[in-house]
Amino acid sequence: MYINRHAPCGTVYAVEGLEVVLIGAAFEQDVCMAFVGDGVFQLKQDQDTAETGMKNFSPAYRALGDYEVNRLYVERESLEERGLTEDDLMPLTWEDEDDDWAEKPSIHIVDRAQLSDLIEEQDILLNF
Amino acid sequence: MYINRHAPCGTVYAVEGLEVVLIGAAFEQDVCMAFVGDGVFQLKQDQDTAETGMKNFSPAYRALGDYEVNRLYVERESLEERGLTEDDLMPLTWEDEDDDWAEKPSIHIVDRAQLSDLIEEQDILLNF
Amino acid sequence: MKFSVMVNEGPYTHQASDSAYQFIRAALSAGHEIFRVFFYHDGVNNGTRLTTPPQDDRNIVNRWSELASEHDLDLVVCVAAAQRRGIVDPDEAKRNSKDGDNIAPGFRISGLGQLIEAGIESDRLLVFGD
Amino acid sequence: MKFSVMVNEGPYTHQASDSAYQFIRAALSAGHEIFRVFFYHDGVNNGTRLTTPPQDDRNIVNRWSELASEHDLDLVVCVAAAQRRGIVDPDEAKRNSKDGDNIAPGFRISGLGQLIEAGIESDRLLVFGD
Amino acid sequence: MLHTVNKSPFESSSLKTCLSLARSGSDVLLIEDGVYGALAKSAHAPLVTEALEAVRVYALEPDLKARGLSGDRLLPGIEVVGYDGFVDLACANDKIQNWL
Amino acid sequence: MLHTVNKSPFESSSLKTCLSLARSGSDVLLIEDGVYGALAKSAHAPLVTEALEAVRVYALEPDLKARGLSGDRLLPGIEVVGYDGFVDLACANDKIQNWL
Repeated sequence: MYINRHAPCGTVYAVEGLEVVLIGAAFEQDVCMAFVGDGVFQLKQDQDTAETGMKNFSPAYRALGDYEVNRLYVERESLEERGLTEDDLMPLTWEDEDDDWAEKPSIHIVDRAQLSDLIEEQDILLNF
Repeated sequence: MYINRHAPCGTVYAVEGLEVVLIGAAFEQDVCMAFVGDGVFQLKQDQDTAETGMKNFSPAYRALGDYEVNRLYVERESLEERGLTEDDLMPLTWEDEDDDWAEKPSIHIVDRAQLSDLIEEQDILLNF
Repeated sequence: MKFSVMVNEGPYTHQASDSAYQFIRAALSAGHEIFRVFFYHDGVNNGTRLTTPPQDDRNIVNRWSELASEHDLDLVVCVAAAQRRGIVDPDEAKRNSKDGDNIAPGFRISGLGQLIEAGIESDRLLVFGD
Repeated sequence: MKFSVMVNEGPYTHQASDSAYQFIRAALSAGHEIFRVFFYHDGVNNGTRLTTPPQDDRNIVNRWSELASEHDLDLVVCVAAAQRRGIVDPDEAKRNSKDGDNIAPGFRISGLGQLIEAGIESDRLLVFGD
Repeated sequence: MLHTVNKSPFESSSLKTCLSLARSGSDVLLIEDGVYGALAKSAHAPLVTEALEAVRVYALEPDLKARGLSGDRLLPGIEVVGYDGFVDLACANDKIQNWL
Repeated sequence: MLHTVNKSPFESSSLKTCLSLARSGSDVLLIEDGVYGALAKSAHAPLVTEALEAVRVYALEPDLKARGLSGDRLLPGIEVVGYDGFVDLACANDKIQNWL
């Protein structure tokens, strides 16, 4: 599980973390991601970096589904503390080949207790 | 005025900030320092970095008096929030040549409102 | 108005270098003068010519070099911070017996006195960092 | 026990590199194996031979090189992170048309797959960073 | 006096320290991850709302856009400026404190 | 499970996030600036005291000494370990989460 706790643009941690996730998925590891604290801002819709001169890497999250990274857990308490709701997040989806390629949501809002359980189930944890 | 807000060992900001202060003093600028937030930890007594393998630069604060940097303002609220008192700080002093080289304390504990006034009086502010 | 700018974080790692660049461009557009850009802490890493960022991303180091050449900017890398982090020009390489250097065009290595001077000589000193 | 360690911050700037070094020394002393040390984010800056720290301070880069040679450690610098930050070995220099390299002895540049492999092959993966 | 804050109030104490030390009448400009401090309905909104009675608070538009934050998500009373506005603020104030 | 925290609780939310997500029975090791979280009488002491009912909290001695913090300044119940103890904790726990 990759635990994402950094906001997207101020530092490189989110971008370079995403690069690890995409490479890790190619190793056919069973990969999931958690978004906690300012990490939830990574999934905010409508990011447009043009006027900062920086590269906009937020579209890369849409590629996660194609790499079979389709369990993105977002902590409810972190969203609420920031005044955000699920509607503020990018609508990320994946296609389930076992269900006639039905398009399914990748984002799962979980509360703190559920996230705590999920963390405990993992073999390897990496924090970006 | 140099405003010091970083703890001493975890990052290089405190060390490299002190290097600027010592160089700045050589330019005969009227220099003072403020210690706010985790910056107050920079002045903690008895720092011993031997077992970390890092260099102990805390003795360098004792040299400040020789460079005529003798106004070190420490925010009272920051000390209290951290459970520290003035007795926890290094006893830094300077010798007043206009007063028969009397040894005088360099550290002045000020409250938030006083610090706010001091900041407003400065021409140049640098934050480390 | 005469500005100086201090950059305390390396390229890509932190937005500070981008923010400083955009601020300086805006200040120059408005007709202001940039007395000096001083790179301290990890900011010295803006001055290496050995970076190769992804092709679809901005090239931060080249961008500084080009801005310096267009507007005759003084880009100063702090020598003490540079020594800790491995940024060297030909002089420094010789002095410290290094077999090469990595300084980018338009940057020069000098001491902290250049920062103090910038603070004294400029109307405003802005700091971008972490 | 087989450990791998990830280092995400540059030398001197952050204690992470020191902590990782001390942990690895303690693990080796206790008879454990270090499968790999992977340098990511600003951690790649541990791998430049161009640093010249103050004489009374530790030499972090040399310390890594010496530990690697004593214990046959595999020190891997991530290529993508290294390209953004200007850490290059002779191969990378050639591939990206650079006029020199700066990699320190004992370090090698490779891909993120080496980190994933370290996670799979090791009993424990520890991360030191900011 | 101009204060800049570049860190998220959820992960750093910079904004709180700045607002506790900034005098009445100061300008406070939020840049980089500091713009998250401008969010309405966030846990820090009351702190900033209270500060708005004594200081002017600005947020840098390019940094807001980069993070997907549009003007209607911001606390009322916060002014949005571009880099040109940042330069103007730096000129209009004779002193600058960057809370890093 | 072993959790490490390396940031000051006064400047970062890492310790709070760690303690809110660590399950009962976990080990939490404070290193680097994280050792400031071990201070008695600090504003964060109640948070850590409460956590001590559910998790074991350790602080790295070399990092305490580097910061001038001796054992008598720490919250009762916090165990002080060296790097050898850090290695033992990493062995004794089958999983590690480093809250950076």
